[in-house]
Amino acid sequence: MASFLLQRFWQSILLVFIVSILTFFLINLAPGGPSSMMRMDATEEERQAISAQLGLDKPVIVRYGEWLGNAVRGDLGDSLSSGQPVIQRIAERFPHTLQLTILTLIVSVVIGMILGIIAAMKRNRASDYMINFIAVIGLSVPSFWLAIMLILLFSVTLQWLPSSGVPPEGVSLWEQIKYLILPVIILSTSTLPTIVRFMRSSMLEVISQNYVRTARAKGVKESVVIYWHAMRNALIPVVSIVGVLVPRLLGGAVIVESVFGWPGMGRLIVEAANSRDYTLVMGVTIVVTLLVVLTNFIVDIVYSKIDPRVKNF
Amino acid sequence: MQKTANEPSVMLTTVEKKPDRRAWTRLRKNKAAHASLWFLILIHVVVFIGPFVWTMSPEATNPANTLASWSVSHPFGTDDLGRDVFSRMLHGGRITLLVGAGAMVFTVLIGGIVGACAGFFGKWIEAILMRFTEAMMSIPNFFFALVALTVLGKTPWMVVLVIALCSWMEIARVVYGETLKWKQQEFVEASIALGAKPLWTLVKHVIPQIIPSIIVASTLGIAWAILTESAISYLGLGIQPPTATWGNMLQDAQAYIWTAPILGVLPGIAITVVVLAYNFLGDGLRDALDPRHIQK
Amino acid sequence: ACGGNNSSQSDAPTDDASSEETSSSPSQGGEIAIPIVGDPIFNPWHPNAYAESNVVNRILFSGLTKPGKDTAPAPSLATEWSASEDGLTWTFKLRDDVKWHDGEAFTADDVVFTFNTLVLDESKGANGASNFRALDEVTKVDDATVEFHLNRPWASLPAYLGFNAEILPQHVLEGTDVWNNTAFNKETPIGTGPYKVETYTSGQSVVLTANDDYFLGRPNIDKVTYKILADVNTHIAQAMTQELDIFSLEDTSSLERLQNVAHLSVEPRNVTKYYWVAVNQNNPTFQDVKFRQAIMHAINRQAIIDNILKGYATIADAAITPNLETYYTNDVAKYDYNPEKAKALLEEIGYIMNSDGVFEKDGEPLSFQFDVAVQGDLVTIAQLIQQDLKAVGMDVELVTLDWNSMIQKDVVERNYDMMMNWWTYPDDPDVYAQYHSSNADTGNNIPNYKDEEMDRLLTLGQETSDPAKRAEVYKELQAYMAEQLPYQYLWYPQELVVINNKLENVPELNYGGTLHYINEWSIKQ
Amino acid sequence: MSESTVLLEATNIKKYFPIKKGVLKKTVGHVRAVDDVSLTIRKGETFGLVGESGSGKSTLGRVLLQLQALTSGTVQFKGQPIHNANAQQLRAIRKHMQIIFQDPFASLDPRFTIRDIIAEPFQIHQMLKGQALDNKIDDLLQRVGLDPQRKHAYPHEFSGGQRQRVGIARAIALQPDFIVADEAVSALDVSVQAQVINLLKDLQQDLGLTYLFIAHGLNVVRHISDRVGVMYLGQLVEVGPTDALYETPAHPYTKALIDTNPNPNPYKRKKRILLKGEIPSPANPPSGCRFHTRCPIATDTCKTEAPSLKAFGQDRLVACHYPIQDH
Amino acid sequence: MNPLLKVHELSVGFQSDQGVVKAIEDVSFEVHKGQTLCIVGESGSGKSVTSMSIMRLIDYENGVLLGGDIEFNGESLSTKSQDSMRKIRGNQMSMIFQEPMTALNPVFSVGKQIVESLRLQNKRLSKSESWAKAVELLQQVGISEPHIRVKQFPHELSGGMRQRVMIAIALASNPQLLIADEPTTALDVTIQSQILHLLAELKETTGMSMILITHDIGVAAEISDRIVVMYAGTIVEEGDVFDIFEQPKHPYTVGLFESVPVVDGERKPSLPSIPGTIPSLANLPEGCRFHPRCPYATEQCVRSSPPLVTLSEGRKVACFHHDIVDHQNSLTKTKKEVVQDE
Ligand SMILES: Nc1ncnc2c1ncn2[C@@H]1O[C@H](COP(=O)(O)OP(=O)(O)OP(=O)(O)O)[C@@H](O)[C@H]1O
Ligand SMILES: Nc1ncnc2c1ncn2[C@@H]1O[C@H](COP(=O)(O)OP(=O)(O)OP(=O)(O)O)[C@@H](O)[C@H]1O
Ligand SMILES: [Mg+2]
Ligand SMILES: [Mg+2]
Ligand code: NI
Repeated sequence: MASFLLQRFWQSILLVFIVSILTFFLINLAPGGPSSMMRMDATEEERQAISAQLGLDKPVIVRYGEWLGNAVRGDLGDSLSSGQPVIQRIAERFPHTLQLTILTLIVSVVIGMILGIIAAMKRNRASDYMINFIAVIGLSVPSFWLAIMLILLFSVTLQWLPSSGVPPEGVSLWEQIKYLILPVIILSTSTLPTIVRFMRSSMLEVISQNYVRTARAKGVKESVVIYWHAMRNALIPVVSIVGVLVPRLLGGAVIVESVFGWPGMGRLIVEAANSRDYTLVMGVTIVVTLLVVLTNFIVDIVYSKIDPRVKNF
Repeated sequence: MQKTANEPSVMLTTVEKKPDRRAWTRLRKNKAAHASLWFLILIHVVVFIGPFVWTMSPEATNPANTLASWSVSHPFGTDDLGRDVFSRMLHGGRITLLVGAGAMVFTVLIGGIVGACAGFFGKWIEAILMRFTEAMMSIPNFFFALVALTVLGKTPWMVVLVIALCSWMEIARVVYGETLKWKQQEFVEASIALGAKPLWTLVKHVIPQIIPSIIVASTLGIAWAILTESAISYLGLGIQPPTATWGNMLQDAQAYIWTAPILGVLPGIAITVVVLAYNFLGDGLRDALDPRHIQK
Repeated sequence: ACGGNNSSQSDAPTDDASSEETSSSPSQGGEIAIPIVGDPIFNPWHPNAYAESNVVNRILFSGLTKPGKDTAPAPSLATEWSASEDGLTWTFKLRDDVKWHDGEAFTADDVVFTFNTLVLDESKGANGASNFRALDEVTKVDDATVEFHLNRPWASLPAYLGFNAEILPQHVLEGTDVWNNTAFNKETPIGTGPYKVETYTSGQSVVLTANDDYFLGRPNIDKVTYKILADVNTHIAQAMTQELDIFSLEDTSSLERLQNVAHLSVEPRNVTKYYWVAVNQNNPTFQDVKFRQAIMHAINRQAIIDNILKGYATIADAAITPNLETYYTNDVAKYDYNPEKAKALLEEIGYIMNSDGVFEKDGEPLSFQFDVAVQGDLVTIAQLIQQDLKAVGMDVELVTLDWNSMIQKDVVERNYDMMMNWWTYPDDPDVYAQYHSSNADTGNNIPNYKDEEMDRLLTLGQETSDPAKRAEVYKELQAYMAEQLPYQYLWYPQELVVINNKLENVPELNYGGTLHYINEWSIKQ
Repeated sequence: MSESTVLLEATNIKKYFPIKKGVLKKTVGHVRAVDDVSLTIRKGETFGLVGESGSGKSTLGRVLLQLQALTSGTVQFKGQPIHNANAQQLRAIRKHMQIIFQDPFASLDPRFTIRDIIAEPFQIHQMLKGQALDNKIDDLLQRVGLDPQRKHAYPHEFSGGQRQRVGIARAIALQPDFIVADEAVSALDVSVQAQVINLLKDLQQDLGLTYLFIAHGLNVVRHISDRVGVMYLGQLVEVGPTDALYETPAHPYTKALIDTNPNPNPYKRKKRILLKGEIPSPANPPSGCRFHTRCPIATDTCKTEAPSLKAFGQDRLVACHYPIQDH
Repeated sequence: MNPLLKVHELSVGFQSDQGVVKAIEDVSFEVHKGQTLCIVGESGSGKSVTSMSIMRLIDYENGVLLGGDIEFNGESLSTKSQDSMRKIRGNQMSMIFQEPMTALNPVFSVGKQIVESLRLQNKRLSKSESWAKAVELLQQVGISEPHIRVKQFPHELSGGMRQRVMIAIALASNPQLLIADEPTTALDVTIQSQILHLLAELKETTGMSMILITHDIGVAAEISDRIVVMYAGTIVEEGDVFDIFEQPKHPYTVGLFESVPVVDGERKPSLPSIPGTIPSLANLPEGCRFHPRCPYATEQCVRSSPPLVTLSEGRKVACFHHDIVDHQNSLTKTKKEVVQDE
C-alpha cells in the first residue's frame, strides 16, 4: 500500500508535468493571443508593446521554463487579463463551484440510483420506459432552454425562486437553498441520466446472481435485497461515472453558470480561454488536473472497497 | 408468480432442442427495441433519401419570409433567415446522425480499448493508459479542439474525430472499473488455465461481461456527441454554417427562445426521439445478449 | 448617504426625508441594476478594459469632455477649450471644484499624468492610445489649465477626449505599475465620477454608491449595481422580473417579447456605428472597384434591414453615420439590390459564368472564403450575405472563427479573402484610422485599401477646424468612399435600449452616451 | 522412485496469503495456505489428495499449475522448471496441464453456451474447426453423460452436477498430460460419478494421463488413486500407496479421517469419532507438530518439534514423531 | 399428525424463449416435524428445483409452478405472494444452497452475511451481540480462528469454509425446516461428521425438520429417516431409510446402490454404473423414463409411464416390475452381524 501510494504520487507528479507542457504548447499554438492584444482597433505597435509587457516576445520554451520555475514554488503567476494572482481568481470561484458540484452530485447520485434501480426492477415495463424517457429528455433538452423555461416559470411567473445569483450572506438556510434549486436541477438533468442508465444496466447484471437468491432465502425484505445486496455489487460503473462527473462538473458548468449568473469555475475557464489568458488557463488546468488525479485516485480506492476481489493496488 | 397451470405445458420432448440464441431473433421479440430499430432505419432512409424528393435548398435564405409558420411550400415553416426548416431538418439529420454515430463509434473504440487494456493488463500498461486518460480529462478541450480543427480543417469527419478525442475518457474509466471487477472472476482464470493468450481472455471473457455498460455508454454517447457538436459550433469550431445540423438548429433557436420557441422544438424533438430510439435499441440488445433474460 | 464613513442603515430614512424636501426636482434615492457580461477592470486605459468595463468606468471616472446630447463634445472636467491658430496646440480650462473619491482635489497634474505617463508611453500599449497618435505631449499651464501639443492639426481632439478617455488620479497611481495595480483596477478605484465602488465581487456584481461630492451635484439614484450576467436570455428574464433596469439589446430576436412587457420600453437610439464587409485589397482578385461594386449590388441590404433587423437600421453608403448630422450627406452613389447588375459588372471585368453557375476567370473559379467571428448577430447576417453572393455566381465559403482567432487571422495576419464586422467611433467624422493608407496592413485599415485621394481628404478633414469647411470635406469624402468602396458598406444600425419605465430623466442618447448622464437619472416615485 | 517417470515435482513450495486490515490495507499477517510442501507425481499415476477442509489442497493445485504465483519453492513439469516461466512458455505448458475447478458454476463464463465453453480450448490452440469441432464437442458431452442436444444452453440452466461435468469435459478436451481434478465428482450422484470415474480411468489407460485428484470422498479417492497424500494445515502429513495408506494409516490424522468415513449402510450407523480439541488456523499454526492440539497420542515433543516428512515403510512418507505401526 | 411440509403433485417448469419447459413433474412427499427426509437421485433429476420451489425462489429463476401444491404448517405456499413468503423464508424455513461460492455475496464479509440472518431472526439482538454470535456459529461449524474469518470475504475462504458459512447462515435463523442442498460435499469427513452431528443435535433440541439432498449415500444412510429417490424429474421411489437400503424396489435405486464405491471392499478395475445415457429433460423417452436403461423393461414400460404406487404405509415405487426387482442391496447384506457388533 505504501509503495502504491508512493508510486501513484510520482506518476501523478509526472502527469501534472506532462499536462502542463502539453497545455502550454497547445495554448501557444492556438490562433490568437491575449485579448488585450486582440482588439479590433489595436494597431500593430500596440500589440507589440503589450506583447513585450506580457513577456510574450520570448520563445515559448523560455516562457514555459519561467512558468514552471514559478509554479513549482507555488506561484501560478498573475492573470493576463486582470493582473490578479491566478490563485486568487481561482480561489474566488472555487467555493461556489464546489457548492453546486456537491449538491448536484448528491442529488443526481441519489435520485439517479433510485430511478436506475426502479427501471431495472420494472424491466421492460411502463415505468422502465418512462424513466428511460425522462432520462433521455434530460439528456437531449439543451440546458439553456430548460434553464430559461424554469426561470420563466418559477421566477418570472410564480416568483417562488430567485432567477439567478448566489445566495447573499446572512440569509436563512432555506433562502440560501432557494438560490441553488434551479442550478442544481439543470446540472442534474445532464448528470442524472448517465447514472440512471448505468445503474439500470448494472443492476440487471447483478439481480440474477445466486447471492441475490441467497439473500431472498434469508427472508430479507425485497427492498433490502435490492438496495443492499444487489446494489453494492452494481456500484462499480456508477462510481466510475461519479469519478468522471466530478471534474466535469467542477469545470464544465458553463451554461448553468452563465444563465444563473453563478460565479463558478466554468465561466472562468471559458473566459480565460476566450481571452487567451495564458496564465489563468494554465492555472485552471493545473487545478483541474489535480482534481482529476484526486478523484481518480479516490475512485480507484473505492473500487476495492466496493468489491474486495478487485485488486488494483 | 401466479400459478400457471392452465398454460399449455409444452411437451417435455419437443422444445429446447435447438434453442435459437442469436441476438437478432431475441431482439425481434422485444417490442420496444424492435420498433426502435425500425424507426431508426426509417429515419435514416428519410434523411438520406428525403433530400432527393424534397429538393428545396436548406441553405437558401429569404429575408422576406422569416419565421413563417407551416405551409404547403414550407411544411415546417421557415427559420429566422427564411430558410425551409423541413429541408434543414432533412439535411441536418444526415450530418447529425453521422456525427452522433460516428463520434460514438470512435469514442467507444478508443475508450473501450484503453479502459479494457489498462484494467486487464495492469502494471505499467495500466499506469500509462490511466494516467493518459487523466491527462486527456485535464487538458482544456477548447484548446485541443481549436488547435486540432485549425490544423486539420473543420470538415465533418474532423469534427467527429475531435469530439471523440475529447470524450472517450468517460468510457475508458467505466470500462476500466468493470474490467478490474471481472478479471478476478474464476471463469477468467479458467480461460487462462486453458492456455489462452491474454488478449483472447480479454476479448472473449472480460469484454462480453462489460458489453451492457458499453451499450449504455454508446447510447449516451450519441446524445453527447450530437450536443457537443452544437456546443462547439457555437465556438466556431463545429460544422460550418450554413450547413444545417440538428444541433446548430437548436443552438440558433436559443436567440428565439422568447419569441419563436418552436424553432428549437423540432430539432429538439428529433434529437430526443433518435436518442430515445437508440436507448431502447440498446436496452433490447442488452436483453438479447443476456442469457438469463427470457424474451416473452 | 453612503459617502460618509459613519453612514449606517439608519441613514436611509434621512435620505428619503431629504428627497421629500426637494419635491419639485427629480426624486432622490432608489437603486438600479445594469447587466454587464464579464468582470470589469476599473481603468479605462487598461489594455483589457472592454465594453463591460467601459460602461462601469464611464460613471466612475470623468473625461475632459463627454458626448453632448447633440453629439458635439460637451464639457465635463474641462469647462472650455480652444485651438491655436495652427491647430497644433489646444488649451483646456479645467474645473477647480472637482474632488477625487478619496477627497483629494483634481488638478491639471492628473491630466498630464494620465496622458504623458500612460497614454503616450508606447510601451504601455494603453487601450485606445493609437487614437492619440497626433498628440505629442500634454503640459500643465496652471492647476486649472492644460495644453495639448499636437504634431499635426487634429480637429477631433475634443471628441476623442470624451470617448473612453477618462482621467486617472496621479496621487494614487504615480509610481505604481498601473496595469498591474489590482488594488486600483480590481478593488477600490478612485475616480471623479458620480458613483464610487462599494463592493466588487468577481463573477457576481459591482455595487456602486452615489458620490456625494460629485461636481455636478449628488446623483439622484443612491445605488447602481452592475450585475455580471453572461447570458442575454438572463438579461431578458431579469428585465421581466425588474431585477435589471436598463441595457442595450444586442439583437432583435427577443424584441417582440420585451415590447409586450408592461413595465419595459424598448427604445431605438442612434449610434455612431456601421457594419461593413471587406475584401482584402492585397489580393488582386478584389482590387477592381467594379468587383466591390458588384458585391454591393449583390447584397439585398434592405431586405435584411427590414426583416432581420426589424427596420432598426438604415442603408449605409459610407463611413459617416447619419447621427453626425452636420457631416452626413445622403448625396452619394447608391447601390440598389440588383443581382443582374452585379453579374454584368463581373462580366465587365472578365468573368465568365460556368456551367455550375459560378463565375470563372482564366479557368479559375471565383471562389473565396468569407471569415466571420462568432459574435453577436454576425454569423446570422453572414449567412444571408453568403447566399446573396452565391446567387450572383460567387462561390463563397463561410468560415466561422472565435473572436480571438478571427483577429489573429484577419486583422493581425491580414490573411483573409472577405470578412465582415462593424466600426464604432467617437461622435466625430474623423475616420482617418480606418481608411488612411498608412494604416493599411498593420493598422485599422482592415481592407488594406491604399488610395492617395482618400488620404488627402482624410488629412484635410483633420486639419480643418472650421465646422462648415470641415463638413464640406467630409461630405466629399463620403462621396468618394461610396464610389470607391474601400469597405462594402452595409448599414447604420440603431441601438435598442431596454429601459424600465420606472427610470426617468434618461437622456435620449445611445446606451453608452446616456450613461454619461447617469447623475440626472431618477426613479419614478 | 525412478527418475524417468516423474512428471511433476514440487519442492518446498509455499503459498502465503496476506491478511489485510483497514482502509490502507495494511498486512497484519499471513494465511499459510501451503507451507513447505514437497511432492512428486509420476507419469501415468493418479495421486489422490485428501485432507481437512481449508488445508490448502485447492491452493496447492493452483500453484502447481502456476495459476497463482508461488511465495517460494520450485515446480518442475516434465523436468522443466515452470515456477519462473514467462507467460508465453506457460501458455505452451498449459496445453498439457488442466484443472477442473472446485466450484463449477464460478468457473464457467455465464455468457457462453456450454458448446462454446467446451469449444474454447480447441479454438485457443487452433486444433479443430467447423463440423469436426462440433462432433468432438458432442462426443465429449456424451462421454460425461450430458445430452449433446442441450449444448446451446447456458451454464445457469444446468444442475450443479451437470455443470461439474461441463467442467470435466472442458478439462479433458485437449487430452492433456496432467489434470488437477479439484472435487471433480463431488456433485454427482454415485452412478454418474462411477461413469465419470470410469471415463477418467479409461482416458488414463489410453493416453497415459496423470491426475492430481483432490477429493473428500474417501471411497472415491481410494478407488481411483494409486497413491494418496494427506494434507493438514498447509502441509503434507502422509503420502503412500493407496491400499497401504488406507489399511494401515500411519499418521494419527489419516487414521482419524479413515475412521470417520461414513458407511453407506443405515444399520452401521455409529457414533463417528470426532476429533477433539481446538481446530488450529493456518494464519496462526501451532508450534511443533501442527496436529498436536488434536492428536490423541501427542507428547511434549510434538508441541515443540515439528516432524518432517520421513520415509516410512515401502514407498511411504509420514510426518509424525510417533507413526502408528501396524495395528 | 399433520406433516410440517406436504408437497403434492408438484410440477415446475422453466420459461425459455420457446415456452415453458417442464423440469419436475408430479412430485409428492411429506416431511414431518423432527424428521429428516433425504432426496437422492440422479444428477439433474430436479432435486434442487424441487427445493427451490418449496422456498418459492424458483420464481426468480424464470421458473413457473405448473401445478400441484405445497403446504407448509397447513398453509398453502404455492399461491402466496412473495411478500408473505419472505416472512416464512429465513424464519421458519431456511436453505443451504448447492454452490457456496456463487451463493455468497462477494462484496460482504462472511460475518456480515451471518449477522444479517441473525438480526432478521431476532430483531432485538444488538450489533456486537450478533457479531459475537456469528463468531460462535463459525466455531460451531468448525472454522478455526473464527474472529479472523468473520471479517474475511468469501473469495478468501476455501470451498469447504464457504460451504460451512452457508450452513452457519442457514442455522442462524433457527428454522423449523432446513433444506440443505448438498451441504457437505466440500467437507472432509471429520468436519462432515461434525456438521452432521451438529444438525442431529439441533434436530433433537429444537425439533427442526430437514430435507437433505445428497449424493453421498453414506451420509444419507447415516442421518435420514426417510428417503426419496428422484429420476429425470419424477419420484421413482420413496420409503423408510432402512426399507430402501434393504429392499430397493426400483431398478434405478438398485443401480444407484450398486455404483457406490466401498472402502473396505476389493478395488475393482472399474466401478459398476447404470449403463446407458441419462436422458435430458428436453429429450425424455416415452413411457417410463428409465426404460432405455432398465434391465427389466418391457413393452409396457415403453408405452406408458408407471404411476407411483403405494406398496405399504410410506413405501412407494413407480415401476411396473417392482415385484420382480427384488434385489437385496449388497451394501446392507451384512447388516445383521454389524448390528450385533455394536
Ligand atoms: N434456470 C433453468 N433453466 C432451464 N433449465 C433448468 C434451469 N435450472 C435447472 N434446469 C434443469 O432442470 C433440471 C433439474 O435441475 P436440478 O438443479 O434440480 O438438478 P439436481 O437434481 O439438483 O441435480 P444435481 O444433483 O446435479 O444438482 C436439470 O435438467 C436442469 O438442466
Ligand atoms: N485468495 C485468497 N486470499 C486469502 N486467503 C486464501 C485465498 N485463497 C485461499 N485462502 C486461504 O488458504 C487456505 C487454504 O485454502 P484452500 O482453498 O487451498 O483449501 P482446500 O484445502 O481446498 O479446502 P476445501 O477442501 O475446503 O476446498 C484457507 O485457509 C483459505 O482461507
Ligand atoms: Mg478446495
Ligand atoms: Mg442440485
Ligand atoms: Ni446611502
